[in-house]
Amino acid sequence: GGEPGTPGTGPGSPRRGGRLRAVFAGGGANETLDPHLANLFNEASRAKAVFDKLADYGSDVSIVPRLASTWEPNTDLTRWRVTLREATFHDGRPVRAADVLHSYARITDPKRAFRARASLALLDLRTSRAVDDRRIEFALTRPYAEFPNLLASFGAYVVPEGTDTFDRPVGSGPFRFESFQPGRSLLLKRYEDHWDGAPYLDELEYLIGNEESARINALLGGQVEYAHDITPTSARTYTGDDRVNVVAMPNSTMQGFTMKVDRPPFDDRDLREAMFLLTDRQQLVDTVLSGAGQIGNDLYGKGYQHYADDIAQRSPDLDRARFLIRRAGAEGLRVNLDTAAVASGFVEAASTFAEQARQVGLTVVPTTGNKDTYWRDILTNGSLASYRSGAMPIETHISQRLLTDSTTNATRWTRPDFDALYVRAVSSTDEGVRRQAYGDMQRMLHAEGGFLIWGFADFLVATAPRVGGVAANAPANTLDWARFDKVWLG
Amino acid sequence: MTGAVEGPVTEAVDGPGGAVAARVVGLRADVGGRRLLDGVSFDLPAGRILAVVGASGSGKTTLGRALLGEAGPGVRLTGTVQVAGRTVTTAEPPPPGSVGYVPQQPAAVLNPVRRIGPVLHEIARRHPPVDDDSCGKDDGGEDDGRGRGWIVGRWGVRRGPARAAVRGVLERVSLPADRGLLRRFPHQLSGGQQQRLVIAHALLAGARLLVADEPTTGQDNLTRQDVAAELAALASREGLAVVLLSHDLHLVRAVADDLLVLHRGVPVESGPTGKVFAVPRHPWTRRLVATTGPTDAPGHLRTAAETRQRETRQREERPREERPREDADREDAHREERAGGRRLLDVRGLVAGHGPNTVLRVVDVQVAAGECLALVGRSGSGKTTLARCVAGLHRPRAGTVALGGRPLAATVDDRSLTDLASVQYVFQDARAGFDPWRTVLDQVARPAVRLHGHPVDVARAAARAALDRVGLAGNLVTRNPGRLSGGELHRAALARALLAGPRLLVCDEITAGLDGVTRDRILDLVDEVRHADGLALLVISHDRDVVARLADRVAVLHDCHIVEEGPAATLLTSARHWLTRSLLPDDVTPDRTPQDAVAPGPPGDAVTPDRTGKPIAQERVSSDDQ
Amino acid sequence: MVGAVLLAVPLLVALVGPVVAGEPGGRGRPFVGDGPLGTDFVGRDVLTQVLLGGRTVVGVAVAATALAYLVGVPLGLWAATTRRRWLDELLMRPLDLILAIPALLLLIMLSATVPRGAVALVVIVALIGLPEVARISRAAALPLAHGPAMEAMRSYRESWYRRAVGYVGRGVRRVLLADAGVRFIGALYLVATASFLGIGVAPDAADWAVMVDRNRAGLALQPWAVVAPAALVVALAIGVNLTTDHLLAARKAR
Amino acid sequence: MSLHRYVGHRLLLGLGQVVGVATVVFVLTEALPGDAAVVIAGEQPDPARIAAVREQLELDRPAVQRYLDWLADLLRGDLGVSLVSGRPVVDVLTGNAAPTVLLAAVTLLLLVPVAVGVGMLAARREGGRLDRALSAVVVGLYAVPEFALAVLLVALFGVHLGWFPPTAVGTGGNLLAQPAVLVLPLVVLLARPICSLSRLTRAGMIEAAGSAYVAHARRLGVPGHRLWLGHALPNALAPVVQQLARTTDWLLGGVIVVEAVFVIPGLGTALVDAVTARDVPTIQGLCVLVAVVTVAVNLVADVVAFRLAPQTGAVR
Ligand SMILES: Nc1ncnc2c1ncn2[C@@H]1O[C@H](COP(=O)(O)OP(=O)(O)OP(=O)(O)O)[C@@H](O)[C@H]1O
Ligand SMILES: Nc1ncnc2c1ncn2[C@@H]1O[C@H](COP(=O)(O)OP(=O)(O)OP(=O)(O)O)[C@@H](O)[C@H]1O
Ligand SMILES: [Mg+2]
Ligand SMILES: [Mg+2]
Repeated sequence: GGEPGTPGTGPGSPRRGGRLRAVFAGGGANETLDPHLANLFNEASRAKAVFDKLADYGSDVSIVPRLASTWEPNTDLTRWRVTLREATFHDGRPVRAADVLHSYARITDPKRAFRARASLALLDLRTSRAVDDRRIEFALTRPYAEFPNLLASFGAYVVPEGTDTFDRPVGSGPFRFESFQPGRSLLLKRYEDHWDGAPYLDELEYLIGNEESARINALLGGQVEYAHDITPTSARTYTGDDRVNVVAMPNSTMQGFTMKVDRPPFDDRDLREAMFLLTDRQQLVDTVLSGAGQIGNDLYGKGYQHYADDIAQRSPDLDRARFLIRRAGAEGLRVNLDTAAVASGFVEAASTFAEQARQVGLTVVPTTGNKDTYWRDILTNGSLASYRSGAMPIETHISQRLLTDSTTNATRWTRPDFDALYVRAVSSTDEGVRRQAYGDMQRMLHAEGGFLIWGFADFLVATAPRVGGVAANAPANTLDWARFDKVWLG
Repeated sequence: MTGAVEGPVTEAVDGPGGAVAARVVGLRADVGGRRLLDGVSFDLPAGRILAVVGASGSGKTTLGRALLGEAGPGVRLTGTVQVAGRTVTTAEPPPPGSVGYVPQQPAAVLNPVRRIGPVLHEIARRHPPVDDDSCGKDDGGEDDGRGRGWIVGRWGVRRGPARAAVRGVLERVSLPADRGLLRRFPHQLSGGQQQRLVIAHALLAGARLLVADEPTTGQDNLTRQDVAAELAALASREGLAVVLLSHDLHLVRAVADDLLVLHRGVPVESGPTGKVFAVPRHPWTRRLVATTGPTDAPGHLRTAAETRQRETRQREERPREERPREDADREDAHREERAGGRRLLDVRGLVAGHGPNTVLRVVDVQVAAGECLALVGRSGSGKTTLARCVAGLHRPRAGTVALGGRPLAATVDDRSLTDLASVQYVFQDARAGFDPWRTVLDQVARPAVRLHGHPVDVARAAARAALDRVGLAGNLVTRNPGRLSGGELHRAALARALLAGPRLLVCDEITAGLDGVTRDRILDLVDEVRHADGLALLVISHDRDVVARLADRVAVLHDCHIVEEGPAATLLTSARHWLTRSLLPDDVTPDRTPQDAVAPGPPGDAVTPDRTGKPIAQERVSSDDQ
Repeated sequence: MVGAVLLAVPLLVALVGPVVAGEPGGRGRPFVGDGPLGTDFVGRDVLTQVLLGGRTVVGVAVAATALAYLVGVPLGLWAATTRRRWLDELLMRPLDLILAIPALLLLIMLSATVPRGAVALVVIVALIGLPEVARISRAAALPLAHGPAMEAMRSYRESWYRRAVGYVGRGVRRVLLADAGVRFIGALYLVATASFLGIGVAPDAADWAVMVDRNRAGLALQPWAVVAPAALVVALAIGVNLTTDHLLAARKAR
Repeated sequence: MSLHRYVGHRLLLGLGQVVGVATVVFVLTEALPGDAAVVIAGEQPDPARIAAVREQLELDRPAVQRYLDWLADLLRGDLGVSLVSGRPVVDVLTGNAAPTVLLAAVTLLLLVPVAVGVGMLAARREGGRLDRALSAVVVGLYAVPEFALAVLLVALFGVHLGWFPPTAVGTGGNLLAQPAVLVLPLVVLLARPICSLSRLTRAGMIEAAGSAYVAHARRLGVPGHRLWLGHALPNALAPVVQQLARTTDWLLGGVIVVEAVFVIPGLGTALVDAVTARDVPTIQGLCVLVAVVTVAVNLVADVVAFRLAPQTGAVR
């Protein structure tokens, strides 16, 4: 299609009105509208259409304020004062500090297991308090410079005080609820009084199409105007097709493999480096992503805030790889590569990588596991596994996956010195110190970490030509991704 | 040969019908080098009945099927066959509905999954009934039967005409037209009933030419008369041309205008029936004629109407005839003591039926070793059912079947090998009783293998011998059943049963479909076996001659009971029960029976023996050593 | 004889393909036109894959179908020929149980629980087909199984084999062959589904059915990756059925 | 045995079978790796969180106990609530059954005449061009993978020509609101079963047509169409009916591909989703539904089978 997301060509300049029908993959007959349960793409998108967070991720995954207009920490970074902007829920009630506290209390309720709970774990709600209707003072259990990350964390939406059922959800987001058929459709209407300005669209309808080809066909057949999450293959198929406008959102999905550093064979640093060196990243990007992505440098968060782009890009060096393998005494090593059809490209990546490994005499055997339990399985089992991750702040990535006490440490990376660096980073008010610490951590990971990150996939959506305002520089999970209040129908 | 052929032709010219319904010129049938028919020629004018007689395997059926433009597997037909002026070949058979056919084995042509009634109605709707008196509706109703009949019938609004026609036809073939029967499946009919049903089909179809292959096998005497009357009526009244393939010379004599005698597929003699019977020229014909009394008694095969009058008259007299019960009991006691305890088969208080309707109610039957009991009764009276109960193929509701004092299990599957071997049953429908995909020899040999554990080659040798004794020699038996004639299969079935070495042999119409000569040969064989190794026989037959030849005692089955039982001699000559007499009309008096024996029929009963069996006996002897 | 040709081509490819294919070459981009038949979903040469991919398909599908018939037909014939109603029920009702579980569910669940490997695959596919085979053969056999010929055989205790297989089986062979011809194709795609669920062959294996399934995404970009293997499968299917028809017709003519 | 007694007896057995299926399915589901908690955790498999969810969903109770409770509820006609959404399983069933049942019904209505017709036609021309052509087409159609057929049809008639809607997106499962969406799915659904049914019909018809009783009927002047429909067909139907029963099962629970490609929220999709989510109550509910249908369909098929073999004297 035309230049991704550039308004002017098809849609013309922004105008009000119309109903946009967007088709997403869905969770079947058992979907809910509870924003705190949001997990799938369509749930996330719906949540951000109906609700607001206090803050959200910008296009470089830095934090941009939303319902919160400002936040200041106290000196030791353990108490943060957040001021809410003037906003109202769809039923006209103002958004008050009480609503925020209720929402966070609900999320962190130990009896409920909401996804954002882990992210809000630092909050000490008992001692947090509403200063007044528009101001909240949050207490943390330890100094935490990245407090804003917490406000933006996935699923930390603000719901009206006392809400616990979401058959007819009421939020403060740009669209208000109209009707809902689980697993089929959700119809929303413009909310005129949205604090961020009313959306252009009169109506927004979420439709469900789990099969990617079905989403494309629906778009081609004029049954929808927006098809979320299409494969690189389809993107290739329809670039240059004037019926479809493909929007690519770079740096959206990290693609890689995890090597468990706490057990053979990858407890050997040389072998890990050999793996880094034998990987032909460009081939993987070309094959698995059909070119729709960038090569990775074994570091998470390319293009994100704090990303160490001063570290030289790795390129294949088979001779050194062979040498290292020999030094690790791993010639003719045979290792299983756990994979599953859980994310597009996994099987392809595994099979391509296996072939690359064969060139240096390693036998990598892709073994397809059960896709439903894949993430849990690879967290503890096996030694080499396919991996991917959506966008989140690098700090979150580290705290969730790379600290000794991280809950989802898939590489078993446990290094006291690394943990120390992290603590320094998040407890210092000095920007320079923090950048330094993040840089050091990433250098360690790049040298001998367990994440073999070969690329970053573009996130691809297809729209009808008359759809305007679909942001291109919005990695998955960031604010502008799957966001419709700035979208219009030309 | 030509002369032989001329006969009917000349007759045909001045015959009633005039128009030639069927013409056959130089018909040949070959299969694998063997010639089944050779130079058969005849003309059959409408309104006449041509009877084709001949030994079993002489080619009757082959000829009949040729008229339908059909041939058995591998059979090649040459020569010309014309039906209604139209040449008929296997490629182009006569137009549907133009030729009616009553095959030898009726079971095969009855659709197993279609109830009887609907099929009949369908045929009736397709051929609006022509003759009215029997289905009681006026000519006016006829063409609306024609016009609307099938549309109406289709939409099931008013099936009046068709219904009436069906009812009429069933009556004519003496089948009950009640709903119960119409809702049955073919397999729920007795052998004779099935045959009559097929005849009913043919009658309904209203063809111009009717090929009837052994239409009276397995019909009791009274029914036979009805069928005969029907055929006669069809020819005379409706100008139908009939080709009657039959071994039943009584029937032939009664109805056929012309006669064609086949011998090994060659027409050896032909001419007006009367003439041929009076002065049989060809020795083979003589032999054939000799086997049955060539009676010319008008009453031998009565027309249906007469028969019915007669029956009713007899029924009225029954009270007078029926003896008080205790006499019968004494009779029983008598018999028992004659059988002298050494009773082999002992059926006691047998109650059997099919579904809701009871067929046998408290029936007792005993047969001693070496003894032969003939079981007679009207078609559908339950003879086969009884036989099947004995054979363990039908589970009785009550009663016991004991062999040599030991009770037999109710079903074959529960019987011991010895029990299986000692009770053998010869099926009424021979063809249905064979696996079409194995050679006859193989199947005949099996009982010896399975029941007596003989090695295969030994069993086969025995089988060949047995088959030889029933007159099936050489490569005939290495064929599949489909390539054998009806009579041949009957004999094969008998051979199979004998090979099991039974102590009790149950023969259900074994001689049905056999010409006199072959029949006698079979009867001799059975007789021989019986006397040789004390084989007990339970013979079911409609054929008086068979009863006369074999039976020591006769039991008459009627209305679910044995209405009369006694020594064959007595029942054949001086039966008490009216039915017995009408089932075993004493036309031929076998040498065994006393000369003076005369049936004490009711007054006005026309039946009188007009001929002793002597000359026949001599004939038989003489013919046997030819 | 069209059928023979249609049958011969895929069989030939399946048998000699692996020999002529040689070593699988390197990888290019997926779904691009280089090479006679272009590349597949992981950038391999489709032609090579096609040449390599015949054996497993034919092998597994044939084995599974054969197994289903070896067990199912005797069961069906047994149920049909037995005089004991309870035995009939005893044989058939448990099979209904399998039928009552959606095939795909069965596949998913077994795939997650049974050990991997071709054997397991064959067994599972056969297991799914078994009840249907049994039911069909039973239904087809019932009429023959209760005729006079059968009674005659029972009255000299003919062996079960001769009664059920020799007589009844012979009588219903045409129906069974027709069914087998179709079921074989079904098995073929069941194999593909299974492999995607992780049973049996690898998800990127060179296997016609699997190829057809995996390359679907590129149907618009590089149709050959789907069309070539699919065409072979179709040819195989049509070939098998037309040939059986032909043979049966010939037998009947004799 | 009378028809009524047989049916009654089979229905009783059927109840047992349904419970049996439920049990087997439950066991298999339990045997599946992972449970709803793990699936909900998804890419954040934080053990603590999984444990919490498990507790919240009462998955920590022993399986036997959960099963017995479920069974008890079932007997009270209560299918329980979904683990994922907490909505009553019955709602899920009714919601997804509607489109499936509609599609299945229409498919069967079209399927039977077409398949039987094709089979009879082929049988009439056994060995001839038409026969070979028909056989080749139906077998070919069957051998073409469902999705390929679907994609082609959509590309041609849905997108290129625009005659029919390419998918059912937006109909919210109420297909009748826009009947045009039915066309393409129907074509794909028909393509498969036509093959097996028509091939079986053909085989049976060839046998029947060669039989003595059909020849007899022909001689009696029964015209062609009646001859084939009324006299030959009944004898060919027994296996066809069995296969038809299987087709019905498939239509009600196994048309995942079609449902996916055309975005029809049917039972097949619901089943796969439920398994993916390890939503045991929903799986159980769906399986009970399918099992009930299967048992009923099998019963009908068996009664027909007996009717088509009257000699068995079993049911009439
Ligand atoms: N399977 C069946 N179901 C229902 N009724 C049957 C069945 N078989 C026979 N009948 C009926 O039972 C009666 C006795 O049948 P059976 O075959 O014993 O007569 P039969 O004496 O042998 O007659 P035939 O001399 O014609 O063979 C007949 O009226 C017949 O209609
Ligand atoms: N298809 C065939 N192949 C080989 N031989 C056959 C075939 N059909 C009949 N025959 C033989 O031809 C001869 C005549 O058969 P046909 O049936 O015409 O005899 P038939 O006169 O009807 O005898 P029956 O009175 O016993 O019925 C028989 O010996 C039979 O074995
Ligand atoms: Mg004959
Ligand atoms: Mg009888």
